[in-house]
Amino acid sequence: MADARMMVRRQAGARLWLSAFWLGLVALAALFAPLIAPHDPLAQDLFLGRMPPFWVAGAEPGYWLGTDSLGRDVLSRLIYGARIALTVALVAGAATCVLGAGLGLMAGYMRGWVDTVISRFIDIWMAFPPVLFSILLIAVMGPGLISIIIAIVIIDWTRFARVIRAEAMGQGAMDYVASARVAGRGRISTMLTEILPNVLPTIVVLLTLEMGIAVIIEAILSFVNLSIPTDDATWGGMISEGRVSIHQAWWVLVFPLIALFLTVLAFSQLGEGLKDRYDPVLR
Amino acid sequence: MNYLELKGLSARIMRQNHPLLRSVSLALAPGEVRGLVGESGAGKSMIGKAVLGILPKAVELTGGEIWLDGQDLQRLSARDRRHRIGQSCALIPQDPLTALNPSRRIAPQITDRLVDILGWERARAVTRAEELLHEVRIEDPARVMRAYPHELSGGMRQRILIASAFAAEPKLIVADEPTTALDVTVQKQILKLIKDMQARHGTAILFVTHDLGVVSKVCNRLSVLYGGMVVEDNDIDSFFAGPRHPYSRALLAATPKYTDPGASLTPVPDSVIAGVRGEIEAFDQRQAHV
Amino acid sequence: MGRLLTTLITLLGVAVVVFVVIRVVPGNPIAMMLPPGATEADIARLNALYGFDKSIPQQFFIWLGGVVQGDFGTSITARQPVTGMVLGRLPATLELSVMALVMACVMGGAMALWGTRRRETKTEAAIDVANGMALSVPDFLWGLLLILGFGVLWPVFHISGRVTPSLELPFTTNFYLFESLIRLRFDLWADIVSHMFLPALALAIPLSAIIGQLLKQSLKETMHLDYVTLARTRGYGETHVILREALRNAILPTLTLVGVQFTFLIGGTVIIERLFSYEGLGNMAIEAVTNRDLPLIQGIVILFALIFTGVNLVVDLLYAVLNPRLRHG
Amino acid sequence: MSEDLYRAEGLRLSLPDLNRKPLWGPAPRNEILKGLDFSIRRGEILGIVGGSGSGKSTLGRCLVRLLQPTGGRVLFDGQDITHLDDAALRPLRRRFQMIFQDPMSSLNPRHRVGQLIAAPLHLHGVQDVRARVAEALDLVGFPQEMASRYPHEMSGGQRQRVGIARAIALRPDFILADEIVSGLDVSSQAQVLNLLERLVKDLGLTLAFISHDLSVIRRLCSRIMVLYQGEIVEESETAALFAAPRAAYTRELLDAIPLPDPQQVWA
Repeated sequence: MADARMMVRRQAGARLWLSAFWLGLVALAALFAPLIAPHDPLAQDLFLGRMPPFWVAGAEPGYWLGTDSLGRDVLSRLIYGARIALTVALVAGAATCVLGAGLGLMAGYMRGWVDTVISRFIDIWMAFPPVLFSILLIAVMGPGLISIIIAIVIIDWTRFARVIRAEAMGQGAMDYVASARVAGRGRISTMLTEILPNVLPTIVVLLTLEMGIAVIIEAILSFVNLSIPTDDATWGGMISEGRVSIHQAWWVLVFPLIALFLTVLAFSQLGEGLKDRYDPVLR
Repeated sequence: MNYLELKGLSARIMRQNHPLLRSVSLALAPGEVRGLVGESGAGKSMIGKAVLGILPKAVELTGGEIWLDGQDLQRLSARDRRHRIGQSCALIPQDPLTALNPSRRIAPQITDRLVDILGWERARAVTRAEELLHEVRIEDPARVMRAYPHELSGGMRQRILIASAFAAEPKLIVADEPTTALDVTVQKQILKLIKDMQARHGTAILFVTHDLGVVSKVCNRLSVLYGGMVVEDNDIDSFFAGPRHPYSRALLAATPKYTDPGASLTPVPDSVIAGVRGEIEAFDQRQAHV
Repeated sequence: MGRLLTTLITLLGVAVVVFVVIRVVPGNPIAMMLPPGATEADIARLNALYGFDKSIPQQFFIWLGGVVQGDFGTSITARQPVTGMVLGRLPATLELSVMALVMACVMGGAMALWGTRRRETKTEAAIDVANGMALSVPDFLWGLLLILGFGVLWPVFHISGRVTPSLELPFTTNFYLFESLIRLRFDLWADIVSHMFLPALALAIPLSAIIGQLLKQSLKETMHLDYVTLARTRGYGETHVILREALRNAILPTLTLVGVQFTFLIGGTVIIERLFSYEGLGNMAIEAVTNRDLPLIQGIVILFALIFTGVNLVVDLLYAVLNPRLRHG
Repeated sequence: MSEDLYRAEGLRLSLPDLNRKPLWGPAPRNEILKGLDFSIRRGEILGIVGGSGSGKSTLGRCLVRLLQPTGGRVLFDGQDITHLDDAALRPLRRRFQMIFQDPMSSLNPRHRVGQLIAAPLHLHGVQDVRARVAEALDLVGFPQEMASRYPHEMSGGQRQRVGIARAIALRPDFILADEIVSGLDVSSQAQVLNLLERLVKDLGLTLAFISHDLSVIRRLCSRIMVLYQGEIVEESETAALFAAPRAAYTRELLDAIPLPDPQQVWA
């Protein structure tokens, strides 16, 4: 049995490092985009439209991953796209987490009318199709980075609130909470010292998951042309364009798709990996 | 002629060198009730599970033989062994609340085996099940047969499990801490019921328990276990008159008795623990050299 | 009883939220409908026609009064009753969602049973890894990958539309998949399935992973319970024990979660329909948002909310039917 | 200063039974404690015994005010604590402590032993917490290294000793022990019981010991209260109760205990 656990542990280590490696790479690309990108991501050259990547015959030297229909460099756009993706992931992920986990913790531990009100809001929110809701919000607020972040927080806080509420409720029934009360600890203090550490691993997993989801939502909004004004480089915008010209220039779709896929996967694995490695109960 | 015989049975956690059973040998004559006693982790439950072929997946047998009614179970194919056990053995489990399938009615849970494994006709199996429910003093067997488990009390469910264990007239029953989850007053009724049924049907029982008090009420013989090793194999009267092994003696001394309040409780002394650990080490070294 | 009441409150809440959010839309939808050179009077006339000149609470109650009678107002762009438009598209989305649900249950169930049968082996570990991947990548990405794989690199399925446009359709309802079966038109049925397969699969993959993981976990927990052990000692083999003793009890905890997840899946159709140019509600919703067609947006959102709450009610009922503890008599 | 540390007068507790809740209106209430009158004297060890459903754990939780009684009064050292709120209870809390049945669930799995014992001390503004933690560890016979362990790294008996250390670290007047040995093997059971008995004597504590096991109770307690379905059916000095049980239920309970003795007549 301990042997099987060792196997899982090794796997956990591997996935932690692999996902951290990829996310580190994306972060570096985002930070140093102007230094790394071989071209201006917005520069068009209609004579260089739909050039294939370097290993395909007919490629244009210097455009490693080819160009799109307007002759913009795919690699450069990919690198600049990482900036928006990461900003959205970090800011929207963190904000959603604080709001959702906070409300969930309160509802689950305090119960009573606090729980009733928060749960009712969760119910209402759960009756909205999230993608449609986010599109609607962007249409209302107008495109832009801030709008995207706000929209993500508004639609996704329930993801945290639901799970954390259930967990906090379970932890609240444990005797160590009773024991803190016998010791004379107040309700808020008990919530922070006894409940929070025990739901923290779940929060971490949800947070990294949410970061991946935020990246996807941004991509979806770009895909339906609602995210960032016009032709700024975003992965979703590139995918949207690639979907149209999929039969003529597959590379316009494939590279941002791979980047998106790996990033989302890496975020979700990062959370699980962190939990396996740092949770004292599992260690 | 013994009905069940274990010869040098050893088991360990898979791919690990941590033994759970260390060359356990014991015998059970037809109609005999043997207690398996020890503290948690002593391996007493493992023995019962090994006999019934329900060891956890992570546990493997590393040596020894299990003879049931003159037949070495290890030599049978997995399927034949299963059927052999299904025909002649039964289990009374610990927790009556989880031992009945909550989504099935009582009747099929008793008659399944009679029909599927023993090949009875369903009507005969149902009649038999009702007889047995009557025998364990359940008032309205026909109604109980139609009920779902959650409609019945804990004591009632334990009676049903006992009836179900005796249904196929097994030669051997493994009772795995069957009263640990119950109140003392209910425990007394259930223990008496088991003893009663055992006497009437002449069944041999392996009675797994941590409670020496319970052993003294239902068993003819007992084996005391520590670290997966049998440290004492004795009959009941001479055991309670004076255990032979120091560990058994310490265990008996640590068991509270309301009849003599003056005697202070003595935890099992460290020297005794060191003693049995030494025996185990010596045993492991002998094994390593073989 | 209490359940129905909370459901009503939820629906009312949804209506209020949508109504408020939409009324804050900057830009006048009427202005877009009018030809250049229209006078202020024209705008005022249209505003009055659609009720935009009244206060927001007034507009809300007028609209709510219509909704109760099944009238969701008139679409601004299409100038048709919203109710008819929405109900016309609903079958396409329902067929897609149900198809995806069936696929997810089959795939997830198979994974769970196989993983339980081979538990604590390398097979189970492999299933876990596959499940983990399927779970962490959302339907949008799976859709794109499927388009790339089975639409472009190895084009075996259609990647756009609901049915080949040149085909003549003899249908009286919009439940094409269902009706083609009833009419025994297997040629049409095959064409429809070939269009539907990839979007349904994209929706099904994450859900199947959830079902697979949850059901396997609860099966494995059930396999440790005493009644399963008892069945083993009675001479039954592993497969029999899993199917007859464990499965039914293990399904219950999975069921409630699958209900919630199914509503997520239906929500996912919005973007998946867009991706596959599938003519369902979701596609219509995105167009409605781009066109600022307020009555249509409201109608679609309320319909989605109705479906979601309906699914949850059905799941609760199903739970009560499957769980003997909640059955009366 | 009166002789009684605790007094309960007409103590009642009922909980709503949600399983039988009608469509409209409040759920019917389950009476768990049906008007109990008793007192706990300073320095005594009171055994509270009963089967499952007798209400013995609920009673304990009312004494340390984890539950608020729905009727009657509870007086601690002359002060009515029946309906005090959290803030008013806080200064009193350091005087009555509790040890729980299941140490796995009563010790926060994500805190180390040192933190677990220190937390209530910090809370009550005790000076020199480190020394007090060290002393508490010492009193339950642990080496100081134990402070850095997590609960899941210990055995059941060890965890229960942490529970005891945490309770005595505040130097309370009263400790409630709720079925604290029922999950343990007999050898660690004896160890925990002996430890508790010694501490009560050395520190001059008052102890209420809840158990279903009369053998254990007799071993430890000076006076015994027998509960049956939310009512006190018998209350007497230990020796008297065992010599001549008055209530029929007590007799039944005594008769049902299987002694480790094959000669016992057990009919």
